[in-house]
Amino acid sequence: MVQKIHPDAPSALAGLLFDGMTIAAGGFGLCGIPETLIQALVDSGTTGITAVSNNAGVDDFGLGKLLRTRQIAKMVSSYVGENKEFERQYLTGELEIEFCPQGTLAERMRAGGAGIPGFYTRTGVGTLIAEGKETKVFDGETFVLERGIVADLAIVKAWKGDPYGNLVFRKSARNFNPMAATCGRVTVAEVEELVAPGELEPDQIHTPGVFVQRLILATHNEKRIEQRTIRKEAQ
Amino acid sequence: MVQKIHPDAPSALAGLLFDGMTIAAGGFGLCGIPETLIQALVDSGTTGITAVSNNAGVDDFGLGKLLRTRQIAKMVSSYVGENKEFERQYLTGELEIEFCPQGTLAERMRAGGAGIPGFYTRTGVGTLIAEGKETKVFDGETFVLERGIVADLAIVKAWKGDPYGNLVFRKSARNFNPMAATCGRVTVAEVEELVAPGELEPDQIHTPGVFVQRLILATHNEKRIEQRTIRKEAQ
Amino acid sequence: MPWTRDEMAALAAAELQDGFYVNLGIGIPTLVANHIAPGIDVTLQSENGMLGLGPFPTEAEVDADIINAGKQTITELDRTSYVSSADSFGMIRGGHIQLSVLGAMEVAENGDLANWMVPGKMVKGPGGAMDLVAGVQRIIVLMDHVDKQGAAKFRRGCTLPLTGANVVDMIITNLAIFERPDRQSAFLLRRLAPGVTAQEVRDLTEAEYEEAFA
Amino acid sequence: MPWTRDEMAALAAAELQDGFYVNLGIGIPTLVANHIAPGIDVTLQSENGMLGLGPFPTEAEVDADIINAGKQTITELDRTSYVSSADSFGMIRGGHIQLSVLGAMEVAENGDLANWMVPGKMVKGPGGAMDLVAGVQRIIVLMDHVDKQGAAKFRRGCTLPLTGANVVDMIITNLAIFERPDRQSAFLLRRLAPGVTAQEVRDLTEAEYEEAFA
Repeated sequence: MVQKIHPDAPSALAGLLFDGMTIAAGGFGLCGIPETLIQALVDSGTTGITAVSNNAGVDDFGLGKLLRTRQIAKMVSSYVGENKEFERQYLTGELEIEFCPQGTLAERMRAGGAGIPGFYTRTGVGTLIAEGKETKVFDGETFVLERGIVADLAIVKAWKGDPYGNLVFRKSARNFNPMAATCGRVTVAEVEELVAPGELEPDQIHTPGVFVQRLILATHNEKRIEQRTIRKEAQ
Repeated sequence: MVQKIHPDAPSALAGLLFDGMTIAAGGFGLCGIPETLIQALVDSGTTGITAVSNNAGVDDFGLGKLLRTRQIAKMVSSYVGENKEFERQYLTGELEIEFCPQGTLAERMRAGGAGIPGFYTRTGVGTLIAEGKETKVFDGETFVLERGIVADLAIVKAWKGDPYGNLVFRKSARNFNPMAATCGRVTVAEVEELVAPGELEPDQIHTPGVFVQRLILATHNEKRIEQRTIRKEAQ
Repeated sequence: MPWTRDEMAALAAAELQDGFYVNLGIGIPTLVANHIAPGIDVTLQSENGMLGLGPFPTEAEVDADIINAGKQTITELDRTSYVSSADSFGMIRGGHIQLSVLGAMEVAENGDLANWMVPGKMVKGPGGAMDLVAGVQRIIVLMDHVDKQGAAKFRRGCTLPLTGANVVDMIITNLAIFERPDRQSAFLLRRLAPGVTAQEVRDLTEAEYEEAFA
Repeated sequence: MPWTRDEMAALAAAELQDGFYVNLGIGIPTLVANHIAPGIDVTLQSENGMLGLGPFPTEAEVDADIINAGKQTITELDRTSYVSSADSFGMIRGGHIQLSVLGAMEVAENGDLANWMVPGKMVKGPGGAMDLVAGVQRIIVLMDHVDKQGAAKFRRGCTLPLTGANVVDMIITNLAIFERPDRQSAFLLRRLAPGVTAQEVRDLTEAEYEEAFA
């Protein structure tokens, strides 16, 4: 059997990285991001990355780490609000950004992974997002053509994974991870817990192993919280 | 709270049926088909139905029951091989059929449910299936435009369901049921087991309750097997 | 006397019907959840992939893996389910969510909405707002009647880049409520805040509308 | 002496590599699973939504909810996962399955495949075959060299309606193996069944091909 489990992140990324590559990453905000693999990308020094990720992290966490080291040349994202270094690089023209509505981005990643090169959506019709894109009328209503995304590499974070690469995500940390896993020519997963074959219930596997070529036990699980909102105990 | 659980299939279908309507049904072959709701459709006498279903059942089971009573005017299916009454009606022109490759059918139902009126696929390019359909070249390769499907009613079979309409499917009985559930303007589910609120693990719900307007406890669970293939105990 | 933010949220909450699936935007719209009437059972959706949002957690309940689209920590209910973001926007784009309440910089009399960018300022991106206005069945905007400079926010046409074209069904400001029966119709002024006159609203509004008090 | 069905299946099985995800069509292709070499770990996919197919069940193990795309009862393995049919065809259409072995009525020298309908006869539908040939990375056809009337099945062009255009990479018949390095190239005759001559194959084949024995 092909050994999918690697001893660490550098080994799992070995041979996959090159300057100018496209990398899709799971996560929403700082939730469900592949912290261990992002750090390994920082350490790799790979530059000119096009990062397909809903958000850009914060200054010192998430993809923000790769922005600080200027390893990212372009972001394909829906929202990048929480990052000062991002703002600086964007305003000076060092960084290119392709804004994509969140649902369209999720669907573009799913489509790329499912062999669908383009699909039509109502989202963004009549706005800047649709400028320069083809439109088409279905049943009297106008839709815009959006393209599937295939990445050279996808990095995802899961809760549990088995040696076959089967993955289970936890709660809202699932977010973009399943689509990212499908849209990578190669997909590397980091998991909080490695489990034995057969431990994952076949009906409850979110990402089947066919989509995951390599996996590691995550060593960075800080799971930083962006908006710690609390209610009073008494309420 | 809106009561989604109905006492029986006729009550769950009350007010939803009309002649000439489009009904999407889950199931693959005879596996995971909504047996109870199909019987209720037979009893309702609704005619001129366009049935969107991967298969057409067999003569006396599954959608075959609705063919026998000539309630179905048109099938949108990928494979209809196991049904003599189907063949007779088709050859005499009583029944219209729109063949759709299986993966394209699954995706058309998903697309309809997800607000995507059309998508491009490589499947069927250069074949009869693509005739009369628009094509488009992406990156030098030709793809055919396929349309999303929205049905007036979707009927699905699940393993477990809770009062919120959250559904869990069992093994390969999942098949077309999740997509059918999303593509109905109204979706009625029958479940083998009704469970209490909170019994379904939030990470393991296959179809969230937002897609299910009504549900019943299934009373027909024959689960007929089409190809009973057995290996010798000793093997 | 203009309505307070909480009163505006309560007015939006009055639009919720039993059994609705609802997506509440960031900011004032989140307050709507505090004003849902007894007997009205509503399921809140968050576009990152959570259906059935509970209240904020206690200190002990905080879980970094349970957040809403505003990246706030949140809790589960006995109805909660999680889906991928693709499936979550399938709910939204597919028209399965009955109502969304959003903030706005500008709304035009034809229902255009602008709430995502100001040219010349740093653009943070549309997030999920464009998908919500394009897919959710009914869109209610909660906003101040005028901006900080006193300029009308309900206008003939939006001056800012659009989030969606012809997508707004109801506008609740601190001064008035506008509504239209469908997206082919003009907005009607339906209600005034206590002590606010129709003439005052007319003076602070650029959009054309008709008066048809409820 | 022509190869038997089992020998043909074994020849196809020799094309499997360790770690491959494979979809086997109905009929002779299912026999391929019986000939996988020790040390070669292959995961079988069934397009109805099952990844990781086990053997047929014993009488006691039969479960109506566990079937393959041929509607046969089947069993699970410790790697098995179930997905919806949409997600299953996402694997297929997205190119995540390395190899599919299918039967055929006709194959053309340009790689066209016909295996789903005969005009004038009752048409059962394409099922998942069109998706498989359009999406899977490599397509191997297992078929008799000639049809029941003795007519060549490997032809200049298909006479029957196509399942896919330019999709076949390898043809294993009871007489010979044809292969091509890529989909821009012509087929090469790579191997003959024991006792079968190159001339016999030439006589029973309509397609143009080159001889390049392995």
